This record gives sequence, structure tokens and C-alpha cells, in this order.
Amino acid sequence: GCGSDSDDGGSASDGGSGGGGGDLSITMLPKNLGNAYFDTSTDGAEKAATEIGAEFEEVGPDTASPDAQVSYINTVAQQGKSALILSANDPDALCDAIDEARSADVKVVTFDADTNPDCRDLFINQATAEGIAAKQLELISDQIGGKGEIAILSASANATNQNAWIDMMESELADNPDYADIELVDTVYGDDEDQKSFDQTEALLQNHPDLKGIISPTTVGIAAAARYLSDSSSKGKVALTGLGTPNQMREYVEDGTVTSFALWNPGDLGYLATFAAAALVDGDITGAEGDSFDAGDLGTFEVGADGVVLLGEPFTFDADNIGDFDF
Amino acid sequence: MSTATATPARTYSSYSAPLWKRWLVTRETAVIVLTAAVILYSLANVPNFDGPLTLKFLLQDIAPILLIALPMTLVIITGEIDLSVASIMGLSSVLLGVLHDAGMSVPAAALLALLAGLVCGALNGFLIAYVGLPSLAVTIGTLALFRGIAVGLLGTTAITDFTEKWADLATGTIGDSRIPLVMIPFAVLAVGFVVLLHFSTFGRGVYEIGLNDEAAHFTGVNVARTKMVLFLLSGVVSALAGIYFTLRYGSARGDNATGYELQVIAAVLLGGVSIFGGRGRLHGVLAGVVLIGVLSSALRLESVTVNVTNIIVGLLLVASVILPSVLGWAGSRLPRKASAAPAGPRPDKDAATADV
Amino acid sequence: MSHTDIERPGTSADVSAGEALLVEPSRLSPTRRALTTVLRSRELSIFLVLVAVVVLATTKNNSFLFSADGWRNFLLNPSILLLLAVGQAVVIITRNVDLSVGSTMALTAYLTGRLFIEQPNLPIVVVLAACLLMGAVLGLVNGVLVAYGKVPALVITLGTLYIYRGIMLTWAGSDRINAGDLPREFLSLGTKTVVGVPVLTIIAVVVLAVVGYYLHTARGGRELYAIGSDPDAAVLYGLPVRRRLLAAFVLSGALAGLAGALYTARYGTVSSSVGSGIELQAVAAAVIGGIAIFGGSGTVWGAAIGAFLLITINRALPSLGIEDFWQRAVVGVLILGAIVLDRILARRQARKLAESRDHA
Amino acid sequence: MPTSNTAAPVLALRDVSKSFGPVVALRAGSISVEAGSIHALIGENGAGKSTLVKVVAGVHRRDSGTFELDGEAVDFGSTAESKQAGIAVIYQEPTLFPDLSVTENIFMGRQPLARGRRIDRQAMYVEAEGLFQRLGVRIDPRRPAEGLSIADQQIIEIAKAISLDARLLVMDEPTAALSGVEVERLFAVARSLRDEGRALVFISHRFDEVFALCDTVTVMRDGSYVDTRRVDETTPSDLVSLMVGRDVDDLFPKTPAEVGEPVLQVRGLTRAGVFHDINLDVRAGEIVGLAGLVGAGRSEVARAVFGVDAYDSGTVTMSGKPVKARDPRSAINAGMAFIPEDRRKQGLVIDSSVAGNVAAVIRRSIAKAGLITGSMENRAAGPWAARLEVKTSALDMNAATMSGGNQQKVVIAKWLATNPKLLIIDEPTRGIDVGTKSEVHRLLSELAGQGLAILMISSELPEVLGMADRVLVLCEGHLTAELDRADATPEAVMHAATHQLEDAR
Ligand SMILES: Nc1ncnc2c1ncn2[C@@H]1O[C@H](COP(=O)(O)OP(=O)(O)OP(=O)(O)O)[C@@H](O)[C@H]1O
Ligand SMILES: Nc1ncnc2c1ncn2[C@@H]1O[C@H](COP(=O)(O)OP(=O)(O)OP(=O)(O)O)[C@@H](O)[C@H]1O
Ligand SMILES: [Mg+2]
Ligand SMILES: [Mg+2]
Repeated sequence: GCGSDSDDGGSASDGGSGGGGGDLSITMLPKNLGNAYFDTSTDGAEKAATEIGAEFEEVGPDTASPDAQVSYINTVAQQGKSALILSANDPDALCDAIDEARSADVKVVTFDADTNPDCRDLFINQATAEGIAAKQLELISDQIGGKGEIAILSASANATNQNAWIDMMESELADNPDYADIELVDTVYGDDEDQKSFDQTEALLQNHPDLKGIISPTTVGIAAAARYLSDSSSKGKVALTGLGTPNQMREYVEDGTVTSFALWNPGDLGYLATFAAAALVDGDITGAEGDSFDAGDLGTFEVGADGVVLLGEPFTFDADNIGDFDF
Repeated sequence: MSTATATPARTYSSYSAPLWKRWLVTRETAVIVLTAAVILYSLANVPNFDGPLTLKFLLQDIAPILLIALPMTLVIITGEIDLSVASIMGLSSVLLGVLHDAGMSVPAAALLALLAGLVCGALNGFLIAYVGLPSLAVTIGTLALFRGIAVGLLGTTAITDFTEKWADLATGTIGDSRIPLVMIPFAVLAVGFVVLLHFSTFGRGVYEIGLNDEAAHFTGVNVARTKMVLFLLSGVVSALAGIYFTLRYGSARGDNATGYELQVIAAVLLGGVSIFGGRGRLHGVLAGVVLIGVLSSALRLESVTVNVTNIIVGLLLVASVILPSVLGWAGSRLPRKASAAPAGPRPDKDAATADV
Repeated sequence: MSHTDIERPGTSADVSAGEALLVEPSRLSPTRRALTTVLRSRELSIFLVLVAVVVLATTKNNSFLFSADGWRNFLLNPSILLLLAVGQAVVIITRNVDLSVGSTMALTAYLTGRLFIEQPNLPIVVVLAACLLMGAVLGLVNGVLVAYGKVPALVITLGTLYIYRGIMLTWAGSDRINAGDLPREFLSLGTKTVVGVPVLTIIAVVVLAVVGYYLHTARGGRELYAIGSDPDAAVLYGLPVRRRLLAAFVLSGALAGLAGALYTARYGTVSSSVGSGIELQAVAAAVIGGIAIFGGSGTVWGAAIGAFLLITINRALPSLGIEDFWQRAVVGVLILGAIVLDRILARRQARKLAESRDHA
Repeated sequence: MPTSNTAAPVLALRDVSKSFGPVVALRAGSISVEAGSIHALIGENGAGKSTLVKVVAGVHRRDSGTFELDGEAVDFGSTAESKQAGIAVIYQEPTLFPDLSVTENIFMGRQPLARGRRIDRQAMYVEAEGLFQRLGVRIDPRRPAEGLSIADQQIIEIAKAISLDARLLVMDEPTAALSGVEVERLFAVARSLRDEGRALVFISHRFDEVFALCDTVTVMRDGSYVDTRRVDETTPSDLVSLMVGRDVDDLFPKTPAEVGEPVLQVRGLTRAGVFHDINLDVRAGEIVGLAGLVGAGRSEVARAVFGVDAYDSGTVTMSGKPVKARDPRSAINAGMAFIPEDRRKQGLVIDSSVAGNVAAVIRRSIAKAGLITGSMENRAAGPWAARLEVKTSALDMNAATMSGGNQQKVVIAKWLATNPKLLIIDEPTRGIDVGTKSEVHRLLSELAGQGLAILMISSELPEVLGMADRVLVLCEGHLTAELDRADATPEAVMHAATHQLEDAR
């Protein structure tokens, strides 16, 4: 469940039950630092780490590029940490480095964005691609009344999971009769940079005067798009939905720019990933299909095919419930 | 005065100072000592720095900078600068990816990428050496242009499916030593550049141009051609670095190696090359590169964020260029004091002019 | 000697207006002189390029200009780069360059957010002033190092580019500024328009006007040109070279600081990548606008038009059906084109003037 | 020096010294200038006149000695301070801002202001016109300074200086580039300033000017004060012997050599705005002197012939074979050697070693397979340095650490090492001490005796007349006279060097 831990935030510091286990050391490597979404997942991970009593630290580049991540993976290998939790900027580029880390027996758990399954031990999946795609189409569809032009504002053009979702959405649009009157006219990339996403939104509206809605399956993108819409003449005319964090979107849900959007709780994602990593290190699980492990407040989880662990279904935020969340 | 054909009236000692002095009392030695000190300190105090993987990762990380620093040193010694090297890396990286994606074998694609680097260098060289434009402005322009072409060709997508054996070549080590394979081509190039700069007539020309290009021109040094050659070298070596970069990370992206030009220039200046041209030696530069590499590696092991590393590199850069003029300024203070108290001509002055 | 051939019959009659403008402008009537100056000005020519781009884009897609947003964005988007370009222009005129503006901007952009988070009901002017001040201080650091360290500005500002951004990232850590952290009226500042003109644009244009006026009509302004035209002569002449250099860098820094605040107002979010790479755009804008990279000539008006051109091209590319990935390449071509053109024109002028010495 | 009978002198320097590294530019300079007087400062090239001026102007800070203005000790750290103190200086080489208008150049930093501290351009132009009127020249006040002839540049400098209305006006060779008419106008202005009670210092190499304008004259030699005389109590020949410090006649020991085949042939050499249709031959064993005012374009011609500068049209041939334009290498291979006028900037790489400089041109021939080491250079350079008796402790010494004379020897050595057929030498003795000077002259005539063809450019008339077998005179880029040794009199040369200017009016 998502609401389950709205006491999230900096609560990492409180107490810390297990304490002593210095032998268990976990490094968290997000796509890049200074990204609200990953800050939240790191908070969750840190919380888990304190509960387990693992030594925890977050490192990362300030731009989301794979080569920048490689040197951090190398460092983890040098330090001989027991586990690495990362969100991959590139499915293939990191594999060599990860192999090196694993041969220095570091357990590698990916979350949010996966690498090739054979590189890592486990992937913590926020939600099934189908689920996410369907959810966003459903939202946009009833915001634009089931007909009209829509466009997608994605992260970088080679972001693994965004691309997966976009494919799903495209096929869904093609097959599902409910969406017969919805036309996907354009897909643009904001590279998860505020200004770029902002300008891309402007370009979308400019080049597609009849645009009815925008889907932005990335937290940076949706925030920037909302920011642009909120004071453009298209406000209210062009619907916007996608994946965003409540804190970033609250402003725009309240001023009516956005009616609803979806997301899982990144905090839970990090929390779960940390428990999975710990389980791997302790040897409770090997990452084989069918293994199951306990993840603190979140209960027990089972490893699916290709070493994937599924967090749950995305959750929809709107004016009524957004007040209950802080991440 | 004897006639121009008479037998030499006197002979001269070749050197004013003993060998050890000429070698030890130099900026280069200072950098090398500093680097050694940092390494020793890290070995002693930074956990895991003495680990088995450190050397390999370190060399792999600094390899591109080591490579580009070679031609960059010569370029800066002539008093010019090349800010477009990182963009050339990006462009060659993208070309390698695109061509390989189009079914070309890695070596063939790499060859074309090198050629592209040569063309980039030629454009810089032509505009700077023959049109006579300031290298700063030109290479700021080509920095944008080359990067723009790279990004334009590939957008923000990445090409990652490189044949394993080539990728391994980039990441592999010599035998089961800890030295990455890339150090072999580097060593070859390094020797080549040392000979070119320090033991060839061409190299003498490079220094003369840096010290006084007008005098060099008056002495028959072909200033334009020399600069052209250097920018060609810079272009092709940058392309090589770009290829290595691509294969090592197994991903060809338009934004690969963004900002590397700053690290290269920082390292070169840190290594004792004067931004005004005419001064500097390659061994100092290589030490400078290693110094920066060791610093960032050690700091990463200490889990210091990349930002702090950048701050340190920036400070080192500023300090390394400021220091000489600060010392010079301090020196210039001394005669001023002398002028305060009107004294007769100072004896040492007379000594200096005794042989006039 | 050039001044003797004026009496010579013939020479005065058969020279073109352009020639006369160069060699003996006073021969032309004031109006004619003014006219020729404008017609032959670099500013006019790139302004025409700008117009061409706009017309082209608008014909392809008339919401480019003729829609509420189109018009607003046309004016609004360049305003931040315009501020940077003006500062950059002043520095380049003194034969220096300031590559640290992007990082300075990032620092003050974050400062803005911080201030509002600490003191939500801080008056906006205070925040703007704080950013100006911080920028000025950062600029002063550059200025001192350049003027007293006798080191090329290129290297110094390259270094401070690293340092300032490093400081910003360390300071910001992993937390970032969201629209939610900022007071409404500050955010609205980013898009508010007065009689169809965005406030940001008005601010930028006012700054432009003041600086432009100063450079043209104040002693200090002219001294900046003199210093750039021949630094050694400036020292021999006894101009306060160091003081002027400091002033130039402080101005550039302060404007970058202001730009940072306006950025936050405009985009509402401040992340680690704010303003990275924008320093090159600022240099490009100045160079394209006719500021000679060797200093001594050019006007901030030109730099301003250059900034407009860059941004507008960027906006126009999608409308023209070109992927905006190519924008960087376009910028590169523009820079190279501009400096090559300048060189050709300079050669032509030097030759004309040399020939004007001949009479035999 | 004369003790001032009334008030303290406006300017009083005593035993002022200034060195640049090891080069002693000024050893013991002294001068005392009264109000209402025009004081000539003379001395050979390199005597230290300009350095003394720059000390007064605050460009250089003196190493030692006393410096008084109206009796008060002063110590200027910058030219701004000296300006403040009411000193106006015309430097030897024009220092203008090329991008700015002539008027702005004159009034930079002190432009007339209208309301709101706005520059009043109109007033500025009017004032400039006034100044030009007073100097009797017509320069457009609105045109850029770029591209002005040296003479016009010099006039701008003069206008700049007199518009300062300073109590002390120092002029370092202001007339070097001026024609008779312009010189007269300048003198008129100078006299009126003197009558206003200002003090003037006037540096010139032309005695007629000194005697026409000045009342007192101070002579310098080798950076030291020699003597001060009232002009009406001395004669040119006195001054010359004071300047040179020995009898004049043994100065230029030109030994006649028999003249052979033409080595250098220049035909119709032209470069717009600089020189026009230059034709000249230099034969083996012959010294050809090239005379003219500063800015006449002599150096430009030499540079074009040697290929460091481009030219528009014309041909250069060495012993029959054409030499490629704009390519010093081919000129060197054809047997040319070129010793340029500015040692420090063009002659040698000042921050490089003696050996490096001497071996610079012959590098390729001493290198083995393009490879070269320091010791190779030393071996090649040693003998040549020795032949010219270059005085240095070791071959790896920085050339910058040597005296002007020794630097010149290094330059000569470097070119003789190429054993050339033709030697072009621009200002052979500028800024070198008397001893070395005559060594150089002896060397030149010896080389000519051994059949070397020599083209010598010099601003010093005695040098030209003493050394040259033939004298070519250049005026504003035109060859205006070719005189044989016999009929090359000072008058003839001077007339040829300026007559075209007179005609122009
Ligand atoms: N900046 C400098 N660095 C080193 N040596 C210098 C410098 N300026 C002048 N000298 C040397 O000082 C000596 C005197 O130079 P200076 O210009 O004062 O002579 P001068 O009397 O003005 O000669 P001229 O009549 O040719 O102008 C010369 O030998 C010159 O080479
Ligand atoms: N019209 C001009 N504008 C600018 N600089 C000039 C001009 N004419 C000559 N010069 C420069 O002034 C200096 C002296 O003039 P130039 O060398 O042409 O004639 P010169 O007779 O050789 O004078 P010098 O006695 O100095 O050798 C040289 O450096 C030359 O480049
Ligand atoms: Mg002089
Ligand atoms: Mg000359």
C-alpha cells in the first residue's frame, strides 16, 4: 500500500533498531542526484537500512549519464561493499562494470530502471509496464473525454522503462476500441531536465494547436509541463497526466492545471530494494524465481521471473487525496 | 674583433648549472613530487586505495585525458588553445556507434571516426593557422558545432550493442597484470610526442612560436603549418580517445565526455605548461593528469561527492596559473623598496654591465 | 599624407559613402552620416536575419508569433540569455571573457529558492537584490584574479566555472527547489505581462538600455573600449585599467546573479543542471552580435539581438521541421560564421584605410 | 649641470638608474629643466633617452637616484600619477587606440561633459578641430585612428599632449616621421608653449632641429649623463664628440671592396599603402644604404623582400633565380639573411638560450634525421658565438640576460652561420653601445670585402653616409633618389627623404 508510510521524509535517523551489523554495507546509486523522486527512494532505503542495521550511503553523478555511473560502480567494487542498489541510466553500458562489482562479490539490485537481467541479481519493479501504461491511458482518456490528439513528453530517448511504457501505450491505443478516437501525434524527450522538458512542452503546444492532452511518464517531465501549462493560455484546455510526486505536483493539482496523475511510492521502492539486497547478502535468497523474503512494513515479497520483484500497482493522486502524502 | 673566418677566439661552457640542478629545480619536479605525495598519503590513509582494482580503474579513468593531454600540451605551448577536444570525442563516439549500427565492423567504423577527428582538426587548424582567427573564439565555435552534430546525429538515444571482443579490448588488461590494454597505444603515442616536442626541429619550432611567433616567422619557421599540424594531431587523438571512451562504456551517446576539455586543460596547466605559451614539458603534464586522477579516485573512495572534486580541480587550476604571477609580483616588490631610499647605482648592476 | 589629399581634385568626389564614412566621415552631412552608419551596422544585418527567421517560422506555423503564448514566449524566452549576453559583451569589449556566468547563475538561482524556503514572505526586491549582490561578489573574485593575477580571463573563469558550480551542488546537496517552495507572486513574475510585454523582458531591456547608454556616453564606458582596443596603450595613457576590469567583471557577475533569480521565477524549479553550458551561448550571442573577440568594438545592442536570434532559432527549429537536437550545431555555425565575417570585413577596412594613405 | 639661479627647476633628475634584468638601460641619468625653456636631450641610439623619459612619465620606476618636480621629490607608480602632476609625454612610438576615433584618442578619460556627466561629442569634435588647426593639419576628427600614417599618428600624439596643457611637456623624437612643414608648425606651437612659461624636453637625432628650437641641450651616452650646454655656446661637432665620446672620423672604417655581379634584384615591388614600384639591385661586395624618415617604409620593403611580409606585385630574384613571395624559408635557401630592426621582438627569441638562438636557422642542417638535442645545438653554436665574441657565461643563458650589443651579436652570429650571399640589416646599431657599434661597422665592411652583398637600413645619416657605397632614399614608400658615395651629402639625402612631402602641398 502507498499511504502506509506517510511518516517518511527524514525519519531515517530515528532510532535504528538492529544497530551493530557493520558487516552489511549498502550503497545506493540513483540515476542522478538532486532528483526529488530518487531523494524519496533513498529516504526509504535509508529507513530500511536503519531497521536492518546496515551501513548505508548514497552516491551518484549530477547528470544522468551511464559513464558517470560506471566510476561509482567501480568504486563500490574497490570498497568491497556487500550490496549495490542502482537505477540504471543505460541497460547495457553498465554491465561490464557491474560484472566487475559482482566478481568482487557485491550483490547488485536494480530498482526503478533495470539493466539486462543477466547483469544484476534482482530488479525491484515499481509496477508492471502494462499496469503503468494502462493507468496513464485511462487517466488521460477520461480527462479528454475519450477523443482528441495527445502527445507524450518522456525522459531521455533511451530511458528503458519509459520506452517500455510508451510501446505498451501505443499498442494499447491501437488495439483498445475505447481509445479509437484518441490519436498519439507526437513523442518528445525532455531528458529529465527541467528547462528542456519545459521548452519541449512549449514546442508541443506550438506545433499541435489542437492538442487535447499530454502524458508525461516521468516525474521531472510532468512537473515542468505542469509549470508551463499553469500560466499558459492552454491551462485547462490541455489535460496533463503521467507519473509525478505529490510534493512537486501539489501546486498544480490545487490550481487546477492537473486533475490527476499516478505513481507508486518511491520511498517504498527504495525500502523494498534495501531489504531485497540484505536478503541476498545474508543468503536468504539467491534471486531465483520463487524465492521469497520479508520486507519490514511492506510484508513479504516473492521473486518473479527474470529475478523481478514487483512492488504493486500504481496509485492515483487527485485533489481529494494529495494532501495525505509528503514525498 | 676577429674576422668572420678567423679561428674561434674563445670557447664557452655549455651549461650554467649542474645537471641535477637543471633537472630537479623545475616546476615539473614539483608536480611529480606532489603527485607522489598524494599517492603515498592515499595508500596510507584511504581505505581500499591499496586494493587490487585501484590501479586498473584509475588508469582506465584517466586514459582519455592522458591521450588528449599529449597534443593539447603542444597546442598550448604554441600559445593557442583547443576547447573542442571533448566535442570531437563525442562526435567520434557517435560516428562509431552509428556506423557500427549500420552494420559496419568496429575497426572500419573506428577508422572513419578517426578520419572525422582529422577533419575536425583540419577545420580548427585552417581557421586558426591560415585565416588567423583567435583559437579561443574558433574552438568555442567548433565546441558547439561538433557537439551539435554529435547530438543531432543520435539525439539522446544511445547505441550500446558493440561486439563483445572489441569492448573487452577496451576494458581488458595486459596479460593478468593490472595495466589496462589502452596503456599500450598511449605509451607509443607518449614516446612519439616526447620525441616530437623535445628532440625534433619541429618541437623547437613549437617552443619558438610560443615564446615569440614573430621572431619564429623571421627565422623561417613555418608558423601556420606548425599550428595546422598540431590541430590535426589534436583532432585525431581526441577521436581516438572518443573511440576508447565508447568501447569502454559500451555506449555511444551524443553527450559522451561532455566537459572533458576542462579537465584536460586543467591537467596541462597544472603540469607546468604556461598558458602564455613557450614553457612546459610533457612529463610534468602527465604527472598533472595522474595527480587529478588520483585525487578524484581517492576522494570517491572517501565517498566525497564529485562536486567537491570539481572544486578542488578548479582551485588547483587557478592556483597553478596564479602562482607564477603572484611570485613575480612579490619579486617586483623588492626593487621598489630599493628605490625608496635613493642610493647610487647598485654594484650588481655594474657587474652585469662589466662585459658590455 | 592622408590629410593632404583632401585638397586634391577628384579624390573627394568619387569615393563611395562607405569609403567616406571610413576615411573622412565629416565630409558627409550629419543625417547622411547617421544613415550610412546605421545601414552599414552589424546590428542591422543580424536584426534582419532575426526577422527572416521569425517570418519563416511564422509562415510555417503562425501560432509561432500570432498566438498569445507564441508572442509572449518570443519576448520572454530570450530575456535571461539577454542579461548574460549584455554582461558578457562588456567583458569581451575589454578583451577578456567570463565563462563562469552559468555557474554564477546556478548559485543565485538556488539562493533564491533557499531564501524563500527560509523566509517565505521575504519581499521580492530583497531577493533580487541579494542575487545581484551575490553575483557581483562572484564577479569580483574573477575580476581580482584577472586584473591583479595578470592571468588570461579564460583560464581564471574556467576555474571558477568549476568552483562555483561545485559550491552550488555541495550547498544544495540533493534537495532541489520546487514551484511549491516559491511564493505565488514571485512565480507569476516569471510570466506576468504588462500591455503584452512580459515583465522579465522589461527588466532585461531596461538593463540593456542602461548599460548601452553608459558604454556610449560615459567616460568609463569609452575607457572600456580603449582598454580592449589596446591594453598596453591604455596603461601608457594612464587609464585606470584595473578598476575598469574589476567593474566589467562585477557587472557581468551581477547580471548573471539577476539572471539566476529570474530563471527561478520563470521555471519554478532549480535542479543541479541549471545554466550549465549557457556561458557558451552568452559568448555566442555577443560574438554573433558583432562584439569583436579581441575587444575594442561592438555594442551591447548587437549582443542583445544576438541573444534573441539564438533563442528564436532554437524555438523555430521544430516549427521548421528540424529536430531541435541540431540547435547546438546551428549555434556553432553562427559563431564561426560571425568571426570569419568579422575578419573579412576588418581586412577590407584595413586595406581601404591603407590605400587611403596613397596618393602618387 | 647648471644650478638654477631662480626658482627650483620644473624637472630635476639626478643619477637615476634603471635596469631591465641584466640590461642596464639607464646607468646615471641626470637632467634639469627650467620653466620657460626648451631643453634638448640628445644621444646615440640606445643612450637611454627614452628610458629616462619613461621614468619621468611613471612607466618605469627608477631603481635609484633622485627625481624632483618643482623641487619636491616625487615617485610615480603609474602614468596616471605623472599626468596628475602635470606632465605630458609624447612617446617615441605612437600609442593609439586603433578602434576609436581620432578625437576620442585625444580626449580619452577627460572628455568634455554635458549635463548628467554625458560626454559632449559635439564640443569634443570642435575642440579637436581647433587643435588640428593650431597644428596646421587636416585630419578628420571622426575617422578611426586605425590606418593613419606614422606621421599622422605622431600628430595625434602631439595634439593629445598639448591639449593637456601641462607644466612639463616631454617629446621623444616627435619629428622623426614629420616633413619640414609639419616640423615648422610643431616648433611654432612649442615656442608659444615655452613663452607661456612651460618647460619642454625635446629629443631628436637632427642637430639642425636642436639648434633651431632649443636653448639648452643635455647629452647622454651609454645610459649616463655626459654634459649640459647652452645651445648658443656649442656646435654640432662638439655635441657629436660628446655623444660618441671619441673622434668622429674613425667611426665608419669602410674599406672599399671590388663590386661583383648583382646578387639581389628587386623589380616593381609594390604594396598598397606601404611602398610602390621599388626597383633595386645589390651586388656582391657592395653595401647599399637605404635611408629615409621613420615610417618611410624601409623596413617594410626589407621585410617584403625577405618574404616575411606579403606584397601585391613585383618580383624578387637572387642571382637570377626568382624567390617565392611570403616565404622566408625560400629566401633563406636562396642565400638571404635578414637582421630586423627590433632585436627583442623580431631578431631573437629573447627567452630562449644563446645556443638555441644561434642555431635557430641552421637547425635543420645540424639535425640528424630531423632529431636534435641540446648538445648538438651547443656544438654548432659555440664557434659562431666565439667568432663574434659574444660575451656570455654559458651557451644556455637566456638571451634576455644580455646587453643590447651582445644580443645584436647573437643575431648576427645566427645569420652568418647560414653563410649567406646577401645580408639585409635593418638599423644595425640601434640601441647598442659605442664599442660594439664600431665592431659591427668593421665587421660589415669586412664581410663586404669578402664578397657579401649587404643592404643596410639606417636612420642615422652618418652611419649611412659612412658605410654605404650607394645610398637609396625612400620617401612615403617611393624611391626618390639613388646617390653614389661621392655625391651622397646629408643635404641631398634629407631633401630626397622629404621633398615629396613638400611637393604634396
Ligand atoms: N623594456 C626593455 N627591456 C630591456 N632592455 C631595454 C628595454 N627598453 C630599453 N632597453 C635597452 O635600454 C637601452 C636604452 O634604450 P632607449 O630606448 O632608452 O635608448 P634611446 O636613447 O631612446 O635610443 P633611440 O634613440 O633609438 O630611441 C637600449 O640598449 C635598449 O635595448
Ligand atoms: N602607416 C603606418 N601605420 C602604422 N604603422 C606604420 C605605418 N608605417 C609604418 N609603420 C610602422 O612604423 C614603424 C617604422 O616605420 P617603417 O618601419 O615602415 O619605416 P622605416 O623607415 O623602416 O622606419 P624605421 O626607421 O622605424 O625602420 C614600423 O614598425 C612600421 O611597421
Ligand atoms: Mg628612444
Ligand atoms: Mg624600420
